Amino acid sequence: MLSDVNTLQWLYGSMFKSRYYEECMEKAYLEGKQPVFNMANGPVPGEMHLSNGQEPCAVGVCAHLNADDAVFATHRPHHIAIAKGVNLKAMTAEIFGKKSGLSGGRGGHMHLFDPTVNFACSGIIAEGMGPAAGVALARKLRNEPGIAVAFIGEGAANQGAFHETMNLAAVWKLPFVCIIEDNAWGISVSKTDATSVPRNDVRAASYGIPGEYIEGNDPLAIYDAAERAIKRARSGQGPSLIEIETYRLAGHFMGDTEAYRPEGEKDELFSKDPIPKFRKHLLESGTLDETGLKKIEEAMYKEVDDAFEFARSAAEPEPIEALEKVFA
Amino acid sequence: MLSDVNTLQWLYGSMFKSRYYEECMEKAYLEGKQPVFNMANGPVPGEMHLSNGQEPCAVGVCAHLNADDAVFATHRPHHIAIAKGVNLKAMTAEIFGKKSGLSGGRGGHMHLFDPTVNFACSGIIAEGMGPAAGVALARKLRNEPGIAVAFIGEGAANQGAFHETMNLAAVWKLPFVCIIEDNAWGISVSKTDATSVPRNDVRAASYGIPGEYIEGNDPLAIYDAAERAIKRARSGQGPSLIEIETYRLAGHFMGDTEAYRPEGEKDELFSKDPIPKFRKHLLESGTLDETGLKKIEEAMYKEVDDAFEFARSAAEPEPIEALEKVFA
Amino acid sequence: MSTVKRKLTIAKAISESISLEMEADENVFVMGEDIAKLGGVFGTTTGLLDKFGPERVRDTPISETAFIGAAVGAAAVGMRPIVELMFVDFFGVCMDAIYNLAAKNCYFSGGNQPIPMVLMTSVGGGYGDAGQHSQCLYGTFAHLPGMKVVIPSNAYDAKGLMHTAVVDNNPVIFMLHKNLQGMGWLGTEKKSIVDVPKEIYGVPFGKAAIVRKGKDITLVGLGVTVHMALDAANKLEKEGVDAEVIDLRSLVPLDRETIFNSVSKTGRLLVIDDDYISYGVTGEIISSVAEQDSSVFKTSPQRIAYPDIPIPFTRPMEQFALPNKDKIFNTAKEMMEGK
Amino acid sequence: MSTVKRKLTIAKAISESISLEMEADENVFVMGEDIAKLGGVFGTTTGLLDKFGPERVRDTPISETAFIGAAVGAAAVGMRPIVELMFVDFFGVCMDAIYNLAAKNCYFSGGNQPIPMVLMTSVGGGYGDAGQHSQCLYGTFAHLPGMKVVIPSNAYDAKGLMHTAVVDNNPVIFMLHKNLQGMGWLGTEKKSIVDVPKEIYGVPFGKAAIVRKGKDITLVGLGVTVHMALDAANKLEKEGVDAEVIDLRSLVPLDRETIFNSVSKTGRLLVIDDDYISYGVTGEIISSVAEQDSSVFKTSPQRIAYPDIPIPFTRPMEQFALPNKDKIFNTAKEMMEGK
Ligand SMILES: Cc1ncc(C[n+]2csc(CCOP(=O)(O)OP(=O)(O)O)c2C)c(N)n1
Ligand SMILES: Cc1ncc(C[n+]2csc(CCOP(=O)(O)OP(=O)(O)O)c2C)c(N)n1
Ligand SMILES: [Mg+2]
Ligand SMILES: [Mg+2]
Repeated sequence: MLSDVNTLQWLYGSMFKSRYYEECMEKAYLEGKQPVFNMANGPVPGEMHLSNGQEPCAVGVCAHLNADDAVFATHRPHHIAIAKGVNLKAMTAEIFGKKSGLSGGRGGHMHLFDPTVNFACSGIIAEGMGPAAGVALARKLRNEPGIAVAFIGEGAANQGAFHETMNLAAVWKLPFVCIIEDNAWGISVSKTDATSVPRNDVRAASYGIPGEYIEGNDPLAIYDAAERAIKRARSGQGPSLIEIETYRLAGHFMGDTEAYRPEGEKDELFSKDPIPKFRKHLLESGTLDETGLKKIEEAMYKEVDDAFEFARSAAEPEPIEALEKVFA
Repeated sequence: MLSDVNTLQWLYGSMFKSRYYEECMEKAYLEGKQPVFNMANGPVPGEMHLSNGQEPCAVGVCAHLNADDAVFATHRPHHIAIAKGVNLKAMTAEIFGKKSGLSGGRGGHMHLFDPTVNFACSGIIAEGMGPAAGVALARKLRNEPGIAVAFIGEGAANQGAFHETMNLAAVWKLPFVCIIEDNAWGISVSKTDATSVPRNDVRAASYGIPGEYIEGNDPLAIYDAAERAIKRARSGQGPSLIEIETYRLAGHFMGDTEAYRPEGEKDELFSKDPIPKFRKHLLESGTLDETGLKKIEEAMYKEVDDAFEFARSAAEPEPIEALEKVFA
Repeated sequence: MSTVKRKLTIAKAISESISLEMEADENVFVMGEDIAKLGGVFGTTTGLLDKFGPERVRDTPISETAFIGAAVGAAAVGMRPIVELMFVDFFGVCMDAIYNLAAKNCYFSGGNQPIPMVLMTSVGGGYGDAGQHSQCLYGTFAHLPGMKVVIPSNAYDAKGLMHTAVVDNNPVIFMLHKNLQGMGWLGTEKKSIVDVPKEIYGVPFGKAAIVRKGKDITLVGLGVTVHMALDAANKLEKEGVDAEVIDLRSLVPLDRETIFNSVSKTGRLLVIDDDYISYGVTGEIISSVAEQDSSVFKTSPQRIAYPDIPIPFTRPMEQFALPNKDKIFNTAKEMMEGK
Repeated sequence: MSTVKRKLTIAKAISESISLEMEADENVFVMGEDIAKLGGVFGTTTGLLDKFGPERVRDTPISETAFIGAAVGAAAVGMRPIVELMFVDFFGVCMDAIYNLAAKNCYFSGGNQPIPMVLMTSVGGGYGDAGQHSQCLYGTFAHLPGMKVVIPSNAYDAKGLMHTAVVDNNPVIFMLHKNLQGMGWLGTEKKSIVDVPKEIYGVPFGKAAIVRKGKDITLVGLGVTVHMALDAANKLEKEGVDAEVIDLRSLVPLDRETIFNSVSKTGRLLVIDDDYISYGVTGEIISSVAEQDSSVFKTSPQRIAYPDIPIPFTRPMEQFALPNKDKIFNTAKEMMEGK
């Protein structure tokens, strides 16, 4: 079991940062969208998929990664981007559509690209799988360090791209890890209604690779499993598949009334919120005391506040910049 | 083990018919393409994928099917079409591009449609999977008898459509069976180079359904396995997956020089040709004597010869008919 | 037809239409992602699950290739599936099932196996949903033979076109614009919310509607751009320009005759589209007039469409790139002035 | 440039070009189905496996979504993949990787993550390969922004355009026509087999070639239709008609200027394409001239392209539907006679 204090602090801090980030994002997103909710309005238009509750997946995996390692995330990318070390100011400015955003406002919340830390995400289900395998292939061809990790949702494991890429990565023994965040829902469709097996780790057998299912949305268990898979990838033994039980504490996207959830499910999930739980664990295990935790939390508040401040005060791009950057 | 003489006769006769059909097709195809092979020439232009050696898969499965049951085949469809009872004259006329062909010459060898026996095929890898599941769904929704079987090659099991459809069929418990004809090659790429597991039956675990691998290209073993899967489908228990070891005795398509095959592979395959082997079995088991076999064979020669005769003498369509039947 | 009418949004008109078609023909069923319990992300299947149950109103896994392929198979044996591709932008994961199966099987089978299915999908941007959730792709679908392509601009047409789509024996791509559908959480063009009879009725494919008669210039639009053209026409009227506005309603079949007749009369053609400009709808409309008789043009025909760029997220860029009433007004005026 | 020249087929020119690019830049690698041991179904990668080994010349599983997606990922981190989609007709299983990833990631990343990759694919019919193996789909690719689209008509251009494609920092769709490639087992247009220098050289994108100068009528073609147009021009010459023939060479970027200048001179435009006619290349070419100045047309511009039908298998139907020199000749003559 992980005992390194720095790492434990980092895990907690990153989760905390991510959660606070989403809270700030929620507020910003709702500006201009009340009393009548219209997605087109406010400083942050379009869809908004918050990651509240899924932070353990991001931190448990990314704790093992460095800038050379590539991560491909989904339409629900903030927690992963944060854990991967994406420039928070530029990311936030991007989500606000500003000129100083990661892509000058062209991408937005579902298209965050930070090549300096090899992070990308996209809005089509399972779409990051192929590109992740491609980075892994490039690393292998060039004999460079660095592996690739694709995060997808449990719903995405029923998409063709998942299967094709797992097979390709296995045949070519690529330094690749697929992480499935099982939040039990794909928008309004439950895993039970969409997936023919209770757990996707069994699908690893289709590719002759190791598969693990991690219960409990527990950052430490995730950390351990990710370590095994990533070690395997780094040592040239090929890909692995990890499915993680996690909780989507928000709606699918903002505006989702979640009427499809069974009565009481949300309350139960909130009672298992991984962040207070991990905080408690750190306290009880004597890893950190209140003061230590508060210090981390304050630092995170500040970092996120600064990022939002930066984004809000940043300049809008010129309209005509729309025509630039289509081609390199 | 199957002992019903009628069925055994049918199995042999269908295999024999299919093989003789391909022999005739080969000759017809090469007309006008010699001495210089140009695919555009002769009475049968375009690609030609022969099924020699794969007959056991077709007959072992189709022996259990009736006209209500739907079959979707691939770019290599003749053996399956024949076993499914597609109108042989109209099929041959179609392959010759004649007006009295199944589709008036619009489809050709890769697009054989005979709705009277619910047979269809197509030229894109794994493309029949979805439609087969759709027929199975229709049967279920209407409470009608009839199941659906999709045949694909082992190479096709790495295509997204395979995965998506297996999952869908399993979640919806459709009366569906997927048959994988494992002839070890996808054009020039070996199964080992393309598929991350030695046998695709293990992939059934990804869908929580039964999977079987049948060795030896043996019509009787295939017959038995198909019986299990089809019974399951008919009784509402959902889909199954069967992979069958089979041999591609011809090139991928005509004109293929097969330089990619390891030395001696072809000879070995020919020595295991399932048709003489099954003939021998029928003789040795006392099921049929020479006279009985010859009688079947003569009938098959005649049926195939008649079909080719019909196709050759049939009228060409008018060019302008090209513009018809785009819409119903 | 009865006189009982209500103003409905397109989404409500569509869900009502589907409901009526399901009552009329038990072979009609619906499938897609989030179309059952949620009633469709854009509300086009609201209420259907309660009414018809989970067998005929089926939520699917996120497996477009499988379930659109399944629609083709079901249609081949007599069902009439209505299948939803949530956003048209997702076509890339399942285009094979659409254009190599649905669109071609009738032909490949010599007409013996028609594929009566409706593929319903949402198109368009303008609300900041970025480059994978804001496209129209009209040209992409209209270019490939074997599918009918329908784009309603208002609730009356939507309901009537949906009837025509469901009873048609061919694959119909039914494209609903997000600015028109009438979801609370998206802006909705008011003019799309119109009186809709309660009963089943049909609006034919291949008949463009002249939604405003005029003699000076022909404005051709589809879906949301029809409303922009109407707004521009009102503004032009104040400047003494009498614009005729045509709503294409379907791209396949395309009513070339109505367009040509209008341009023969006005001598001026301006086509407005929110799909990408090159190799798309605007090129086809202009060419179809030009090839018939290019001497009808009093001035060079013009087009306003989405530039050839991925759709940017940020509002200033997105709004800059979209067609709008002012762009139409300005171009039309220049055309009137012979510039 | 050296004077060592040989007449090569397009396929040989392409494999030579790829070989040179792989020698010049170790980031270039090739992947696709049957491109290694077999050397490509159409011979465009022949000899590469022996020369560069299986790491850089990779046979793939039949998993286009995965390996084209992988090309995007590899390109994003500095590789320069050349990836083959065996027949363009298969785009439906992997279009998402092509148009939602390859084509858009440069833009989405604000230019920070260009995708330098070449997607090589074979197009065209005429040899009885039926409706899923005979299409061109030029319009489909050219309509969607973010990809360059290149179609060589001869071996010289093929080699030079391939160089330009490999060194370009953007996704390039490289479309090779099966009637031109030069495989023994397919008919080959002789005029596509031309002198090719041994060295690396570039042919720029976006520069149409005037392959025959003329003053009476402009014939615009691409790929195989260039040769049909040239044949028709020779026949027209005998009738005293002096046709100018333009080879577009790339659709994106499109050389609108060369086309317009030619039509300004001749006053007559006939576009020939073997892709589907509606909402495609022909519409774009005609419109791009018309919108610039429709008064240049002495007679209505015309187009000859594949009708809006799936491609039939049988020879009489397929040949009926394809463009050919006689159709071009006849239409051109009618245009000259002002019909
Ligand atoms: C190919 C494709 N189909 C459908 C969608 C619409 N969609 C966006 S998110 C989503 C649900 C995804 O579920 P899951 O993979 O479990 O991820 P989660 O949202 O739970 O994080 C769907 C259906 C899409 N973006 N892409
Ligand atoms: C989506 C798609 N990719 C590639 C092809 C080209 N292709 C035709 S047959 C074939 C090999 C198929 O191998 P397998 O599935 O094992 O069937 P077999 O030919 O052995 O019967 C390939 C790659 C295709 N038709 N469709
Ligand atoms: Mg989920
Ligand atoms: Mg095979």
